[in-house]
This record gives sequence, C-alpha cells and structure tokens, in this order.
Amino acid sequence: MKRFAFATVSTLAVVAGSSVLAGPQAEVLHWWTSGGEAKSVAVLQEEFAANGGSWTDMPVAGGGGDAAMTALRARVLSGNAPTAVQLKGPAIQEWYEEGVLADISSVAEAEGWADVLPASIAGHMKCEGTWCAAPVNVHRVDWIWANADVLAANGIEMPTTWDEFNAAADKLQAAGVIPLAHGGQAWQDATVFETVVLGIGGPEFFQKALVDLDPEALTSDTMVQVFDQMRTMRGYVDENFSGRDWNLATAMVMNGEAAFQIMGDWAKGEFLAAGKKPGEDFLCASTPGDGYLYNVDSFAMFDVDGDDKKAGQDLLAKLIVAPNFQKVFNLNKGSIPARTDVALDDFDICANLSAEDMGSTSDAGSLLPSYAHGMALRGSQSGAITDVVTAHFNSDMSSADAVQQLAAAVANSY
Amino acid sequence: MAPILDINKLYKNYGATEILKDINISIEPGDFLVLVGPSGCGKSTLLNCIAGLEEITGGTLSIGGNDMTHVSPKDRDIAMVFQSYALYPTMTVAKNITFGMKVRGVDQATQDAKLKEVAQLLQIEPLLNRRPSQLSGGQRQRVAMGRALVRDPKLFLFDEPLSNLDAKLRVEMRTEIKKLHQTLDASIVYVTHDQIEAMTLATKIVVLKGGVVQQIGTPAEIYNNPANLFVADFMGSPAMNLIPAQARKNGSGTQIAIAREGGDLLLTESRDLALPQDVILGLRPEDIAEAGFRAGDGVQEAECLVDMVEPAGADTYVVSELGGKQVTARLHAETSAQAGKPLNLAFDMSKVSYFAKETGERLN
Amino acid sequence: MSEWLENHLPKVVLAPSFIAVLIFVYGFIGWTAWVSLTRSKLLPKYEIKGFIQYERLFDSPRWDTAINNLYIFGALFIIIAMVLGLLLAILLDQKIRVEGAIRTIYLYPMALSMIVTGTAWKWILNPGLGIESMVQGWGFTNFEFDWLVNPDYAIYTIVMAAIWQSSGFVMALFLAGLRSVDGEIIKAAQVDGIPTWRIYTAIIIPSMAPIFLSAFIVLAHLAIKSFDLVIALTGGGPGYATDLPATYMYAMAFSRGDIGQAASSAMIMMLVVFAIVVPYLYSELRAKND
Amino acid sequence: MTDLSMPQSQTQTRSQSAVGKIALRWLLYVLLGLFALYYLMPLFVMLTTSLKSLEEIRTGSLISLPREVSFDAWKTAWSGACTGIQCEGLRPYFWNSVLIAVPAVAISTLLGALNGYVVAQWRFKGANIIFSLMLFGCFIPFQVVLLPMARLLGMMGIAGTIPGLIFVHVIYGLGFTTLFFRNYYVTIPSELTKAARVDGAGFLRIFWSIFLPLSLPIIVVTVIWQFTQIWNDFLFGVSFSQAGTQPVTVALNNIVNSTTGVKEYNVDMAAAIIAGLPTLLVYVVAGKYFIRGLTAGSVKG
Repeated sequence: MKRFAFATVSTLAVVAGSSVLAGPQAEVLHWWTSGGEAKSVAVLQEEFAANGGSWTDMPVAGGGGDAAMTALRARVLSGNAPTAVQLKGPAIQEWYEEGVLADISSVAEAEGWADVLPASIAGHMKCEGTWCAAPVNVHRVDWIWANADVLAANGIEMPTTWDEFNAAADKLQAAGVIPLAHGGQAWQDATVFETVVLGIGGPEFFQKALVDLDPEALTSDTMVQVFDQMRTMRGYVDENFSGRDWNLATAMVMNGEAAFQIMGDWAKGEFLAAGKKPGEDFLCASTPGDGYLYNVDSFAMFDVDGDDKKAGQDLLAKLIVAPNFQKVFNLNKGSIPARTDVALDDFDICANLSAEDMGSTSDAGSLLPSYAHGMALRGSQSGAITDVVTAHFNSDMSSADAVQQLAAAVANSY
Repeated sequence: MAPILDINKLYKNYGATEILKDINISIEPGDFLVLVGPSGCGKSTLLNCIAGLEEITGGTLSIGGNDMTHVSPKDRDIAMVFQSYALYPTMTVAKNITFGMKVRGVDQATQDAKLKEVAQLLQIEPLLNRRPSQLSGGQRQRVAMGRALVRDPKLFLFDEPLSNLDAKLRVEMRTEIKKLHQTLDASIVYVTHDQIEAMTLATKIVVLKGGVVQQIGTPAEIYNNPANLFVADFMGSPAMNLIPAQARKNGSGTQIAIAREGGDLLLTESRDLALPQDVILGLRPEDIAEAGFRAGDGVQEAECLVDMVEPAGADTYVVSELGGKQVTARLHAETSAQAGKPLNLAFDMSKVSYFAKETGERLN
Repeated sequence: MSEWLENHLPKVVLAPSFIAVLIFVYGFIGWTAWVSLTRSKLLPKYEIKGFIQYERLFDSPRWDTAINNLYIFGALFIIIAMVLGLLLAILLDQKIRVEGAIRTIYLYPMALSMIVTGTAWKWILNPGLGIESMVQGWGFTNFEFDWLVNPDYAIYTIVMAAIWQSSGFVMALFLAGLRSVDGEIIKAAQVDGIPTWRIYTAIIIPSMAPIFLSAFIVLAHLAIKSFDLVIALTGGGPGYATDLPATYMYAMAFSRGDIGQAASSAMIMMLVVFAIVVPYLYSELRAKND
Repeated sequence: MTDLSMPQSQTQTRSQSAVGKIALRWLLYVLLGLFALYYLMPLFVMLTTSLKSLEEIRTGSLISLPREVSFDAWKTAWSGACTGIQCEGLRPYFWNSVLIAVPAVAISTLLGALNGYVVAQWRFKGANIIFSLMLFGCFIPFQVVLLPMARLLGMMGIAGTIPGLIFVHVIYGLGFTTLFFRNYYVTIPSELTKAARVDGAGFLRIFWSIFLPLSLPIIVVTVIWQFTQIWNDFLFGVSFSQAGTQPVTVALNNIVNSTTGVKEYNVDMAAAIIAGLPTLLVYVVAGKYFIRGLTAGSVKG
C-alpha cells in the first residue's frame, strides 16, 4: 500500500517534470557558486538555452565539491545520474571504470577536438581511447597574486624566488600588513604546498614526488626543505585564517589587508568581478620557480535515458568546446581556453601570460597536472598527501616527521 | 439445562511454564462461581481464558452451550469488570457505559434506554457527564459495573473488583453485588483472593493453587469438608486448627493422641474411619467450646492450659498449645478463661476432618 | 479470514516497519560490513579482499586523531552537558517566576541545526571577529581566545557548541525527572530538617537514575553521530585536528573515493554504538518486562 | 520573660535567614540570567547581524545593536539570494522542506503510534526482540546508509523525488517514534485494552477510540522531535535530492557558501534564521508541552 502510494506520487512527479518539452535537456551538477564562477556558468546556460535546450541547475556548494560528490554518488547509485557533472582529472577515468559515463566521441570527432586541444589536456578527456569529458578551461594553479598598492607602498617587487618571497613577507609583516592571505582549508594548504614543491624541487622533482609518488622523492631532503618553507609561510598568515574561504582571502588582498595570495587563477575572477584591473590594482605572477601546474575543469556526461537528455549532452559538449563559449566563459572565470585556436586579444595580461607559459612549459616538459586540484592523483592518494600537509601546516610537527608521515600515508593509501 | 459455562481439560502454558493444569469446571445458569486462591495461583489467568483475552493451550471451553475455545472476546457474549475498573479515561461515564453498544452498532434509542436503566439501577445518574478522573473509587466501581450490566451478557466476569476499595466500601459493594446477582439472576464468575468474599458471594467456589483446582463445591462444602490441608488452611478466618496427632485403633473407635506438655491429650473418634497412624486433625475454632457450652454425640471434654485470651467483642478466642501448634478455640464472650490457667474445653469430634500427613489429602 | 486478520492484526501492523528496519538498518549494516572487506574505491565493489581496509584504518594517523577526538569530545560533552543540564534543572526547579521563558531560551538551541547556527558560532569564536576582538576592543589587549584556530584546542570549541546545543534538552529531561519525584518524600525530608542541598544529593538525584541513563544514551548517540557540528564549525580543521569518526568516514566515502576505507571506519563506529546501546537496551527491556 | 525572649530571638534568626534567602534568590536569578545570555548569544548575533548593513557589520562590534534596522537582507535571503546561477533565495526550497517534513512527520508519527501500541499492549512472542531491533535503528550513523539507500531508492523509482525523501525520513524516524509511543503506552494499564476487547472493540477501534485520544502529550513530543530532525536534516537532503527537490538546509548551505566577492554576512544570517524559523517556532510555542510530554512518557523508563 505504502509502496503503491509512493509509486503513484513519484510517477506523477515524473510525468509533471517531463511534460514540459522534448527539446535537449540537461541537469547540470556543479559547485561553481561563488561570484565569478556563477557568472561563468550563467554564460553556458544562456548559450544552451539559445540553442533550444532547457537547463536545470543543480548547484551543491561547499567543501570544494565534497557535497556535490556526495550527491553525485547517491544519484549514480540510484540510477538517476545527472546529465552532466563538473568533474576533472583522474576522477573522470575512475567514474568511467565504474561504467557510468556516456561516450561523446561522435561530438568530439565531428567538432575535431583532437586538433584544437593540447595533447596533455586531451589525454585527461579520454577514457580508453573514447572521449568521455569536455574540457572547459585551463586554470593555472601556481599563481601568486598581489595588491599593487601595498607592494608599491612598501617598495616590494613581485618575488621570483622563495627567499625573495620570505624577505618581502618579513618586510610587510614589520609594516603591519598581513603578508599572505590564506584560508585554512585542507585544499588551500595543499595548493600552497604544491607550488612550493614545484618552486623548490623543480618540475622533475614535482613529477617524481606528486605524480609518480616515488618514495625516495617523498622522503628526500628536498621535501624536508619544502616543509621548512611551509613552516616559514605559516608565520606569514594571520591568525584568523582557519576555515576561511579562498575568495575571502582574495578579498583581503583586494582591500589591502593582505599583500599576497597563492591561488589558482580563479582568484582573478574575483578581482575582476570586483572591478579591479590586472597590472594596475593587482599583480599576477607565477609562483617562484619553473613549471606550470594546470587544473582543467571539465564536464563529464553520465549515462542517462531519454533522447532529450542525450541530445542535451551532445549539445552541451558541443557548446562547451566551441570557441565562442571557451572565450566568453574564460573571460569571466579567469582561466584560459582549453583549445589553442582561440584568439586571446580580449584577455588580460595574466591570461596571456598563462597561455604563453603553457606553450613554453609544454615544450620544456614542465607542464604538470596539479595534485591539489585532483589532476595528478586519484582521490585516496591525493587525500593522503593532503592530510599530512594540512596536519603539518596546522601544528608544530617537524619537517622530518612530516616527510616520514608523508611516505607512510602514501604507502597506506592504495 | 445446559451448563452456562463448561471448561473441559483446560491447560495454559507460557512457554515452558504451566500456568493452568487440567481445569474442569461447569456451572449452571444463575450460578455465582468464585475462583479463589492466593496470588499467583492462576485464577486471573483462568478468568482471562474464559474471557478469551488469553489463548488457551489445551482443552475446550463453552459458554451457553456454544464452543468458545477459539472465539474472540467480543463474540463470547460476556461482560467483564476489572480490578482497576479500566474505565476509558477520555470518555464520560455515559460514553464509557455505551461504548460497547456503540461498537456493536446498537441504535441510539436502545443505547439511551439501556443507559438510563443501568444508571438508575446503580444510582449513578448524576455522574453520567463526568470523566473517570472526577469520580471516587466507589463511583468508578459502579461505572465499571454499569458498563458490564448494560450489555446483558450470558456471563459476567469479575476480576477482583473490590480489592481497590477501602474496607467499609468493600463490604457495602459486596452486598450490592450479591443483591444484583439475585435481582438479575445473572451467571457470574468472580475472582478474588479474599476468602470471606468468596464465602459470602458464591453459590459455588473453586479453590485454586499453583494452577491446579484443589476443590470445587458450595461454600458450605468447602468450609466444612475441605478437600486438603491447603483448602482447610486457606478458607475460614481464623483458620482451621490443624493439629498433628497419632491415631490408634481401639475397639469400636479410634483413639487420637495429641502430644502436649504434661502428657498427651487423648480423644476418641467414634466414627468408623480407616486412619493411618500419623494424621493431621483439623478442627475449626468454633468447634472447640468451653466445657458445658456444647453438647452432642461427639463432644469430648479435656483440660487444656490457656496460653492467651483474645476478646473480640462477640466472641473470645482462647489459644492453647496442642501438638506443637497454637490451637484457637472460639468461646463465648463471658468466658472466665485466663491466660496461664487451665480450662476445660469441649471438642466436637463429629466435625473433625482428618488429613494424611504426607499428602495433605482429606481422609474422611 | 476476518477472524485470522483480527487475531494477527497486531503483527500485520508491525510487520512493514519491522521489515523496513530489517532491510534499511540491518541489511545496510551487513552491506557495509561486506564492503569493508573489499577494495571498493569510487563505487562499491563486492569482491572480498580480507581485512586490508581495517589494517589501513589502524595505520592512519588521521583515524587516530579522529578516535582520540571522539574520546575527548565524547567524555567532555557528555559529562559537562549532564552536569550543566542537571544544574540548570535544579535552578529552574526553585519556583522561578519566568520559568517558561527561561526554559524556552535554554531549550531552543535543540531546535536549530548546526548548519543554521554554525555561521554564528564560527563568528563568535573567530579571534578576529568574535569574542577575542570584542574583549580586546574593551581594552583588554592581552585577552586571547583563539581556540577555534588552535589545533590543540579547536576540539574544545566543538565541545562548547555541542553543549550549547544539547544541554537545554538534558535540562528538560532532568526537569521532567525532578517534577516526577514524589513530593511526600521531599516533605518528609524537610520535616526532618535536612538541608535543601542534601535533599537533592541524597534523595532526589539518586531517584532519577533512569533519567541519567536516558540522558547518557541520548548524549552518547549525539556524540557519535556528531557531523553537522564539525562540518559547520571547523570543517574538520585546522588540518584535521577536529576530525571525528563520522567526518572521517564521510571524507573517505565522498571526497576521497575510498568507499572500502569508509566502510571499515563505519563498522568501527557501529561497534562503539553497539557497545553503548546494547547494555542499555538490555536493561531497558529487562526492567519493563515485569 | 522567657516567654517573650523566645519568639524575639526566633524572629531575629528568621529575619536573618530571610535576608540570606533574598540574597540567594538574587544569586539564583543572576545565574539563570547569565546562562540565558550564553544560550541566546548566537541567536542574538544572528538576529542583529541580519538587520545590519554590510558596512555596519564591517565597522561595528559583534554584539552591538544595529544602528539602522534594515530588512533588506531578509528580503534577499527569502527571494533574491543566489545559489549557483539561480537567484530565487530560500523560498522555493523552503516549500520543498514543508512538502517533505509535513507528510514525513505525520506518517512516522502515525506508524510510531501504531507500533508502540502493538509493542506495549499486544505483546506477542518476539515482540520485545522486534522492538529492540527497531530501537537500535535509532543509533545507526546515517552516513552508513547513504550509498545502499541511494541504490534502493533508485530501484524503487523514487530517487531524487520528494516522496523518496519522505520515505527515507520515515524509515529512520521509526525507531524514535516507536520508542516514544511504546514507553508512553506501557504506562497505560493493559486492563483498558482487555475491557475494550470484551466490549467488542477490535485492534484498530481500541487504538482509535481509546489510545489515540490519550496520546496528546506524546504526540506533541514525537511531532516536535521528528519535525526538528527532518527539517534540520542536511545529509539526506543533499544526497537524495535533485534540482527542484532540495530542502531548505541544502539551499542555506549553498547560499552561505556562495559569495560574490564580498561575503554578505547579513544575508547569510537572515537566511539561517529563516531556515531555522519553523523549528524555532515549534519549540517556542509547544516547548511547554514538550517537557510535559517527556514527563509523561519517555523519561519514565
């Protein structure tokens, strides 16, 4: 009886929900809820609607996508997967291995994605040779942002080495400015950590330590130095940092409370959304050292029933990679287009710098996936590393201990 | 006429525990059957079985000639009054009384008529619009009875209905129940642990102990000829004197010797009884009198040492130690008995019950 | 047929709930136990691989922290909430004029989810925005209250907020208990000239033993299930200093894609719950069976 | 003489103790007041902040009263705040929560009442075991059930729907509702049931006519408890909903975690209060009955 009643009600709900129209449909699960991000999604939604699609927004904010991933798992298990999901890095392949992703090769081939996407990025979008995700953008993670006025007032240049950074920070601290705006959330700790690894260890070391998880690299003296630098930087952070959202840290740089922030270029979206000008109000530079850490946002399409939904997926995939969207979206989001054939004239200097560096590092072999943003490793491994990094940063653990724990945690994460 | 209630080889178990064993009871219409016994004897369980509130494990049960063994309570044509009255707390007195009729779909006019009739009979008309919480104990009792009476059932069941009342009210209600029984000529099964209630109300008594029937009989039978030591001890107040004694065949009769300080008390049983050597002699206090105040065939006198004198208004009880027991005699109020002094007592041997020492069963 | 139905109706009525509980509680516990023996990652797999997940769990320093936090949090939370609840109940039991209003004030936190009040708490406890800056603003510049961001003390802020949320409910339980103590006993004690505090310690409180048990069980189960609280207040941070088993399990299952690990931690949590609840259930049903 | 001095000394000590008593009384009220402040602080902060302008929040103190009361933040939170790309505020989600909570509370309370009635008054063999098995269900950490539940909801075809969420809340509310009613009904003498059975009433009739009218105090307790639990739930809400069925707590979380450059604390706080208003109201209005009901039922065990 109860079952029956529920079944009736839910049938009604389904009927009511699907009776609208039979055009392309997409329910999009994402966690882009902050200012610049939300604007960017709105762009996609408008374009989708302009092409006759009906977009159902399913934002789940919080925890850097944790809550969204909870919802995603529940929905996939219940056989009620969303049409498209913001998903990236090896997670795409992991979901593919579970057999729940849809194949969008037909769109990709028709649109010639292979010709316009850099090989390393295309690699992330493919699962066993078929296309299973559509890239939206390329974020650079190893950025350092600064308030131009604050630097000028204190006579400081953008640092090019970590020693310079430390010297500048000491000076700022003495002047009563918070040197480093930071939010004490595990992934933000990890973001800073990976830029320090790249800066101190160099691209090769980064590859060994955070991509290949080579135990030797993880326990090396270089890694000890990295943790030493982290300890130093802990001293440059104000005492209220714990649990702060990244965009609030960005706001601190914007209003001159703090001088620097180490954060991916989505931070630029916040600067821009607040009407700040790159090069004038705020400065951007890659964090000290060589290399380029990328974080590619993408949408994966899940297996769904219904032609209208499948049509929605194809349309969505097509629009996402199309030049127009890539341009407009990334102007809002702060990142650069994933496809290489988009003219960057409208983009600011930071974006142009990013595009330039992407080309050069790609040639030099130092274009590397970000570990902190789930591009390099699977969840359990990157999580294990983050646990140690954040524990070290938030306590008085010695660097030597941290290195030991790092190796142990990685070994325990398989 | 068919028996109104017929219980045949009834058994009741809770898991492995036997609560009731081989119960066989039959009563005629108009009978007032009292189930009596100490707490835990199974009398309430038996009543619940009759009501159908408990499933029976074995045997059969019929009411008014119809087999009711597996019939649900509502179809047994019974009414029941509970110890706690079990009045429905949210309903008024009137609703409490008519609830059963309402459930059975009796039309409103009949309900009203019946209610009026019963309320008049029990003198509870002023209470009809009150709730149970606004009633005194005695009033609640009346309402509970009203709820049963209004049903006009084949059989009334009462589960210790008077035990929550104070002593005076209890006696009053007892009389009323008896009157009701006589006016309505109803068939009643009544559970109590109070043997006086049993004696005053019953036309038939069942004494229960440990789930086994000890004796069934009229109050007089139970009182005068208890079937065993348990019944003898349980029924009657003060209790029957139960005195260990030695029986010796002696010509025409039997000599009964009761040990006491300063030489055995010797009595003669002149009835022709085959008694074993060790017996328990049972004699009610009123069958021991002061010498000279009792005459008859079996009366024998003997001198006993008085240990204690208890005046009780109409009577005076005198206690003397015989056979290692405190033996009570019920004397007239003007007796000259004095504690510590000897007194001549008259034993009415024609009223004596004998019980086997080992089994406790009655011998005569 | 209707006879059968009439006789079996109680069972028929209970059956759907019972079946639902069998499936949705015990079936799922069984499912979790099974998955804890597999190497499930992103989604559950059903191939048994032994106790590897438990070995990993016990090797994990983060789990150690989570369990230690549960001890600290659980012990402090339960004890303080009980003591405070009892104290408040006794204070309120002194024929207070505005009892209704005060009671409501003490009780209302129970009505609100930590998702709702978390932001306010975060604010109050934040050294730069809340109490610390406020007191410093009054001129006490040396005043420090930075527990929220101090990994060694952050767990105590969780305790504070948890007590804030639940002690009013405990107060209500105890108040109900105080009101149900037989008034004649208290009168007798007063006539005997026993001081009020002795009446409480020697007569009233001991007679409320069942309420202590109820309160303990409610609080213990809240402590073990605490999740919203940590997420809203610290997100488990700083670092993972305020992780609790529930948040650990959640992180493993949903942000790490390590479902096997999550299942093993869930099983350990279940064992803890079991150890607390079963004796309670036993005593509960024992007492009522008579 | 002695006759006179005795009462005099007595009055003296009496007045001394009276002074002490008054002092104690004051102390009592001060204590109670301080605790009240502790409990009210977060609500106070939320309320005042929600009424301030952003400018005032930045410059003013945490506990200062708003200089200018403005309800803009409330309006925004109710119907204008953005989550993702939609800017509808809490309103649609608020109604979702109502649609979930009201039936779920009603169904779980009714089932709990029936179950409690069976377990307490119609004991059959194994009833106690069934009851304790159900009770244990209260204590299961909900994270454990998310994944298998998702699977089963999918199989039943109610994943992501409001009936699905109602179903989940009913299932995991049963343990507590059954416990409440069982503990309450256990205190009602079984003779009442017996009397009604002899009167000819059946299982449901007895429940309906006799037990339900008696149950008001425990119904209040159960409804308050269940409503609070269900309304405040976040975990099930975030896991088993889809676009269009998300409850207010999920929306609140989205709003609080969505920022447009500047964090609008006043909107966050207003949204938080709106999300908590129904449960708050229930406690304030029915709190008295809650305590009374606790005395009547669950505590006695």
